[in-house]
Amino acid sequence: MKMIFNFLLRVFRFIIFVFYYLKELIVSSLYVAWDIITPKDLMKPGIVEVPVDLKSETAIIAFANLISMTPGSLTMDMSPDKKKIYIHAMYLHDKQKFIDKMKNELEHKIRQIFD
Amino acid sequence: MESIILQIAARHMRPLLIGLSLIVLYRGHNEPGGGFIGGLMFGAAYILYAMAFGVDRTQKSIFFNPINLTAVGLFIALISGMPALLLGDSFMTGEWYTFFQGTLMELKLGTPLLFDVGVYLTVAGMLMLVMFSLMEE
Amino acid sequence: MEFAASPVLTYAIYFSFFALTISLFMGLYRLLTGPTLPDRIVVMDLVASVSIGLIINYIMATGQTVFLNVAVAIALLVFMGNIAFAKYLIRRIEK
Amino acid sequence: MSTGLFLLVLLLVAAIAPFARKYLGNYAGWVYAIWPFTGFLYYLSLLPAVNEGLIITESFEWMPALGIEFSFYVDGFSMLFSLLVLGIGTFILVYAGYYMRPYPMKGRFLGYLLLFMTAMQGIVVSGNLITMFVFWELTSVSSYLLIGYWHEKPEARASALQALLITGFGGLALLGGFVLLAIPYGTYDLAYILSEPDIIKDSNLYLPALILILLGAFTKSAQFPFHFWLPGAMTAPSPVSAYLHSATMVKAGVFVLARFNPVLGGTEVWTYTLTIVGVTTMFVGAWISITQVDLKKILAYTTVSALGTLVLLIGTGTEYAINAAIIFLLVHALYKGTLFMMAGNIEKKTGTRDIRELGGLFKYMPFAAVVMIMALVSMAGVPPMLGFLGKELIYEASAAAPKAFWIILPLGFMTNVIMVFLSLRLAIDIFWGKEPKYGKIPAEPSLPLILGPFFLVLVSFVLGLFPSTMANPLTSKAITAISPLHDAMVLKLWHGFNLVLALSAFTLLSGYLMFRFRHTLLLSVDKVNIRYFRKEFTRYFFSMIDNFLVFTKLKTKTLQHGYHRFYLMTLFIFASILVWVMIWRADPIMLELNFSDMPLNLIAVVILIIAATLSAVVSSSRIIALISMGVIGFGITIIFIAYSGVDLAITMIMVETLLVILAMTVVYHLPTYKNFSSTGARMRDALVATLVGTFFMVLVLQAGTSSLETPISEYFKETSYSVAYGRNIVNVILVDYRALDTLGEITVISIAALGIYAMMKLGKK
Amino acid sequence: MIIEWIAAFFLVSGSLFMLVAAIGVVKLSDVYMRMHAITKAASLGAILMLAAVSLIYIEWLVWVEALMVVVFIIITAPVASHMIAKAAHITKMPKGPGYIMDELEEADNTFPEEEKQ
Amino acid sequence: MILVLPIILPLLFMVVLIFTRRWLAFQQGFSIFASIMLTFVSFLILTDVQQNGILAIQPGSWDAPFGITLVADLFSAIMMITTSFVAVIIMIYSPGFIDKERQTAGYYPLVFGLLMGVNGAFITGDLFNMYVWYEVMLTSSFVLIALGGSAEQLRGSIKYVTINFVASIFFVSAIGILYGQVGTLNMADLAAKMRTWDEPMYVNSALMLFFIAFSIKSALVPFFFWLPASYHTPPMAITALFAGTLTKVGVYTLFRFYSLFVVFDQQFWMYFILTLAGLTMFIGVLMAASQFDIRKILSFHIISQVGYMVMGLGIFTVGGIAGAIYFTVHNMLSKTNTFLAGGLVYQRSGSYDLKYLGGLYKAKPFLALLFFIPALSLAGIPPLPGFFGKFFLIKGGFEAQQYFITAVAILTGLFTLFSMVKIWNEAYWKKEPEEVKEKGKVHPSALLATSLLAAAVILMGIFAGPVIDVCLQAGEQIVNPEMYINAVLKR
Amino acid sequence: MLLLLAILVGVLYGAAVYLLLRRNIFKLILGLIFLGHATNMLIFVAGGLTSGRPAFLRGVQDETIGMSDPLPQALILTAIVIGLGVTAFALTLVYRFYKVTKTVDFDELSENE
Ligand code: NA
Ligand code: NA
Repeated sequence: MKMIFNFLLRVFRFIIFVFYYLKELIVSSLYVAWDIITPKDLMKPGIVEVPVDLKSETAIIAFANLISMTPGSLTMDMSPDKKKIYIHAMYLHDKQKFIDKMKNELEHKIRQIFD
Repeated sequence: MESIILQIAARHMRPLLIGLSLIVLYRGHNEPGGGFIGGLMFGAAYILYAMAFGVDRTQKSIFFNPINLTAVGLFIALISGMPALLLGDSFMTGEWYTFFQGTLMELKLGTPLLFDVGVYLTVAGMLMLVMFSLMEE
Repeated sequence: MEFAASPVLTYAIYFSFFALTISLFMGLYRLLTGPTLPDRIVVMDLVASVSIGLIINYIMATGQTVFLNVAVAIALLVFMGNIAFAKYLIRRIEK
Repeated sequence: MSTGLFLLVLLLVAAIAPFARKYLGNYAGWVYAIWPFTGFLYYLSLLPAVNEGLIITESFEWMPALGIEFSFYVDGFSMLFSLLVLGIGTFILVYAGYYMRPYPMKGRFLGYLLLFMTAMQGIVVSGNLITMFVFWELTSVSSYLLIGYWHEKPEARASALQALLITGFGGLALLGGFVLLAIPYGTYDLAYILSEPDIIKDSNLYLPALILILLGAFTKSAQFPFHFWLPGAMTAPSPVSAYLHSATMVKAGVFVLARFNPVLGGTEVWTYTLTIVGVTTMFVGAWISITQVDLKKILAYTTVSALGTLVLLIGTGTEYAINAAIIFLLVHALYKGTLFMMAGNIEKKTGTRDIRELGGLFKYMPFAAVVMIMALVSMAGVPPMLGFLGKELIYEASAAAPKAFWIILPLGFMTNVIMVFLSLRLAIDIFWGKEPKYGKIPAEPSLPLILGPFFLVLVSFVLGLFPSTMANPLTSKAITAISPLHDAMVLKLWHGFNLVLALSAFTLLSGYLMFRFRHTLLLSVDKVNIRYFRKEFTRYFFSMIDNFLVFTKLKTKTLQHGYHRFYLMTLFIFASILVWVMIWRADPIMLELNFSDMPLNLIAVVILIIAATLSAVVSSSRIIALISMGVIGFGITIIFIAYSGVDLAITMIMVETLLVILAMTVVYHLPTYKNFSSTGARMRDALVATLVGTFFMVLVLQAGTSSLETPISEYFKETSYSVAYGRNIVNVILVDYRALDTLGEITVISIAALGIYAMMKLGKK
Repeated sequence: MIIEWIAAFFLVSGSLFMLVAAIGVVKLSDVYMRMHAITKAASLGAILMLAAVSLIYIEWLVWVEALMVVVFIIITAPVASHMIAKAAHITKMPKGPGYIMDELEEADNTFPEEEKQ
Repeated sequence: MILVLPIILPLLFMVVLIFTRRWLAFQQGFSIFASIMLTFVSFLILTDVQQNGILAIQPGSWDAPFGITLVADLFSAIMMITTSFVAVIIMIYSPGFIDKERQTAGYYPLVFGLLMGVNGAFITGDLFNMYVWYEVMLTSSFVLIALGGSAEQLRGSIKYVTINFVASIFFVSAIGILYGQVGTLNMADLAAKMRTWDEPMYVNSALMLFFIAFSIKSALVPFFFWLPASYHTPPMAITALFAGTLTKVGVYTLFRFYSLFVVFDQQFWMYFILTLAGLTMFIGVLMAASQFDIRKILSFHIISQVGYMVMGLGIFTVGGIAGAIYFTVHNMLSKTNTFLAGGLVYQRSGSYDLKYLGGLYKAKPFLALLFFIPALSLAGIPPLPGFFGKFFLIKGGFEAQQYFITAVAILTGLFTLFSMVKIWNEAYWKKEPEEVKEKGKVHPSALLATSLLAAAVILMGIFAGPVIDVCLQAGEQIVNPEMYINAVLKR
Repeated sequence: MLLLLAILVGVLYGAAVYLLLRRNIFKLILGLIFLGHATNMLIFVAGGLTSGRPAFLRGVQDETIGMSDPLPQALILTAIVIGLGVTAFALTLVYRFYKVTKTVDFDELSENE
């Protein structure tokens, strides 16, 4: 019974996740659109190392993909031990805030569904 | 140079591509697709795998020699022309048999389909061979 | 081309074709100017996306949904090309 | 016994000869001579019947569709030749069996000799032009093998090659001539052709056929300017020379001229050509022989002269001339066979053929000396040898020749003087002159070596003594066979005192005087020869061949230069020229320009493809080229979709992507790109590319603007679902309507796979 | 009718996103930035346009296929861009102005020897 | 139904041989058996055609012109028999000549792939299908010519592949253009339709493209370069197989197309073909004369002799065509035989270069004989088949009043003789040079194969009668394409 | 559109020819691929252009008039597959060629034949 519940929960979260993903995608696309139209002063690009605490491969790839589909971030590489991910950020005003967003918002969601 | 992300993606994509290739093969007679496109997909699955993991590991992950796959394909294509001979028709005449006929769907199998299977295997085998020969380090 | 769609859609399709055509020319510009190899690979990616867009426009225009299969094929394969190029670039450095 | 069977057995003997030699040892010559001798006797026994007018014909079907049969035609002329070929051949075999004892590969040698005999005998009894040609070529081949007997010596190989090329050239001409000759007759049957001489003369093929046949005969019979191969051929062992010069090979040409005299002869072209060529050859041969010192070479040039005489006589074509030709043929065969065999004997016993190093041999080999001197007497045309009759007739013929040919008589006279001079010189210098130091003491040749020369001389003597009873039966039918309008004259030794006799006497006297003052004379002749004949024709021939080889090498270098892209360029240039010619010959294209069917997006796609193409072509980076390929793939896919090719688009994009990936993997094994070509080369290549590209463009326009018939695919559309149970018509075509194509296509794929597999497997080792 | 309007909207917005991606590819300063554009905007453009198709053609086959395209794009586009970005980085492609850090530069990303097998 | 066998049997054999590629002995034995079987099948087809006229079947049961037609007339049957017979000989020859690595790396299945393509090209009645068989044949030859992979061989292969690929592209482009104009692929159908038109439209341009393609395949001047650039590179058994079969398929197709499709502007085509023929004969033989490598001499000869065959086509009378067919068959046998004999020389002396050869006549008379026979045949010496071929053509040429080209043919014969004698003088008669390469032994199976073929050459000359009869009948069928058209379209 | 596509075919053939005339063997491979493209386009264009009607039979009494011609498409498919096989083989060949000879310049290896 618990298994079924867990499964349903996951499915539910997955659906939520899909919408979240789409939202991120749309927002990020709009960001890009905005950036292209406006002057580039806003940008503060950089490449950041973010620790990863995901185990399953599905989770990892979902995470990496999600990062790429999120505004201003793009997965560039992952360490061979799957513990660190390198992200290209377009607006790196605050490095720690950026890492937190990745960890708390994205990784958390991924862990709920895939890990 | 390996990429862990690519490896994970390839591991997931391979069964997906193979499954899709089979579907494409089956419905090729009525929808876009067929043996050749299916075979290409099958080969593509392995090329992707080889790009992620290298040829050696790919080679270890399969249990058949691709040249035999090609030959089997050729043989099946050849065999598919034979039933017609047994039935008194000209070589390679399409012979059909309806297994199941309903209002929603029907299952009709015929020698042209078998022929397409042959095409599928041949192309798949060839692609794998090219990959093994060219992608070696 | 005879459009099988209603006026609204027809105009949308016209517009879409126009936008995609402009996109193609932009890709072309990048392809010819570069400057780096990865830039050009990005162009291939762009052309692939625009192709999918064009296919969808053709579907909308003619009602031939079979064209969608081509989009599937493009979506499936184009990234393999990108990966191959990327691997080549890296390999070149390693050598 | 039939002629065909006789030849077949002779051929078998030739085939067995090399192997049987081991078991027969030194008797091989005797044993092998049995069969030709049997044949000789057989034909001799037929002589009376033939003289009664019998013509033996036999025929075996061979290639009826082409009118080729193995057929034989033996009349008096064939008979005379058969007796010569087989009779002299018998002695030559016996002689060769002993002569060749110290040398290697005697078995093969005897086999070739027998083959040669078969070939010559075949020519003279052929009753079909093609049968005759078969044997004709066989003489060329077998003589090639014989002349090249000492094949490890370069000069032997060169002589053999020279002989084969000259006679081979003639053979080809002869074949052409025969084919032309046969066209108006509609048959290759000799008997029919001989019976209807007017058909060819009325045809416009007469002249080409004549020229070609004459070329064949002249080359074979060593006529000027093809004469030089014959002296070269004396590098062969003496038995070969003896046979070649007496009865076979060189006489084959004369045989053909005489044989076709009734058909081709009698016209002005014939008479003039043969007379001029004959008289030139006669004199040139004799003239060159004056200063020669090699015994065999002297004899060889006298043969050339004799052949010229024969051609001259046949060409003149009067009654006297034809009679003289036949008699002289017989005379020459007998004495020349003897002389060459004797030359071989002398060389064998003394180790040299240089007449300056010979002398005083009479006391060592008196019998041999007598035999040789008798032959020389015959050559000089002194009674009572048959040679005298021959010379008399030649003079008579010359005297009776038409006024236009006044040159014949003086030149014939001079030739005969030279013959007398040579006879005296050979006889006296060799047998009596100053004796050099011989390595070993010369001795009388053994029986088998002297038997042949002796018998031939004996025959000559007997025939000369009793011309009307002995010689006439041999020759009369031969004469009427080659010249049906004329009669055979009764031969007499004594003609009474007349102009001809006076000429003969004057000849002998002049010859003697020439011999008497030979030392001063030879010097001046040498001067002339050095100035005008310094280079022998042989050398001209070989320098011609060398030049030819240099030329072909040059040509090969310019054509087959090894540069792959120039091969391709030549290909493309010629292809464009040819296709453009066809386009130019066709109607102009009616092109309706309609801008309404040009959607903007497709124009963009086309521009994209063209731009990417240019980028791929021009770019010096391979990776950019490959990326451009990928872009082109997408572009083409869009075009396919725009014009309803669904499966096509899917396949296109997949194949394109996979190919780019594979090409990429190859690229990173290759070194970085280097640009090899100059701007000029690029411009040139671009021009070629434009030529090709534009013609394909025009072809597409041609195809696109014209549709002549309803395409067969309408049938596919109608039956695809109802009969072949498939909705995807393209797929149904692939797996059903045209499944055989697809079967072939996957075979291609499998073979490519196999190739890749093999490369991998073989590359690893 | 309203569905057609929606579809038209999707179609137009989808192609606009593609146009944005194209402009981004032309205008943005370095390859990484351009990658951002192509990965996000072009993918979204394709997805929107597919939605338009799915709205107009109500057949389960069309839906399945459209969904397949979307799924493939979502799975593959980031992987591809990751590979290209990684390659660009390793080959030290010039970065645009204004970079404040590059932590990938310092990292050791070679695979341990035993894992290569 | 027998008409599908020449295609599906080699395919079946190929599959079997791929699976058994490691069992060398089986491969060798089975290949001989299989090629004999193919010869037998071709023979059955020949007798069938002789008795019942042109055979045509529709695999897949779709009527002509919709489905693909397989059709055999006497010319196809003759070509198939000769090809399979040459294959038998090569299969006997190969175990003794080709190294084990190559043999187990797919040599035998590739040969059957080649045969499948060749047979397919001979019996298909469909334009595009012919392209497919051409590709089957060419791909096999691509692999075979590259099999082994020395630098020289690879270079030759790349040239071979490129130029033949270009030819194939011309071929298939022409098919595409033609289909666009007339909407059919069936050769008989197309020929029949062409005969109903009043004006030629544009078909002649496409036809020219076809002729260029086949001129490349049959190595006619000026499209011959690839042949001498590549034929000398693979092992002799493979070269011999190519020499015997490949260019002749091009010639076959030229005949077929000329007969069926040259309807308009015939005068132009005749002069075109005869010009190509004359140039090919002459230039080929000139280039052969200058060579010093046995394989190269013989390769250039192939070109020259293709000129003869095409000359018969240009004459286009029953006699000319029949002569060309006879010449082709003879050439396939004699040419292969000279190559094989050259291979024996190589086995014995370790070189193909005349400079390093010599003394074989004295030391190995039988080897000498084995070369002498086909060489004389090629040089056109009677009673070997080369003579009858040449005679037949000269006769045909003179009878058709094509004097100039016939004269060229006659003259070419002399140079052919010269280059054959050149080999003989150098390799066999000359004294063995001091610096000889290491000597080997002639393998008995190679010797056997060469002897068998030499015997066949002799027999073909002496018993030329029946062969010539068949050739004449075949010529009749070629000169009257209506017979072909009616047989295919069943009317 | 015919004219435009005909020009495209011409350009593709021209490019292929130009590439085949290069000395670098890699360009040779590109040339082969281009030749394939050019031919495919040629057959496609010559076979007749029909937009928006792929050769699929949906209903039983489908209208076939105005449907694109499936046969050239099938021919091109076969040609593509064959081209794939040949090109794949050519690629391995070039690869082996480089491994054995260590050069990509074709001229460097052209000895006189
Ligand atoms: Na298909
Ligand atoms: Na048309």
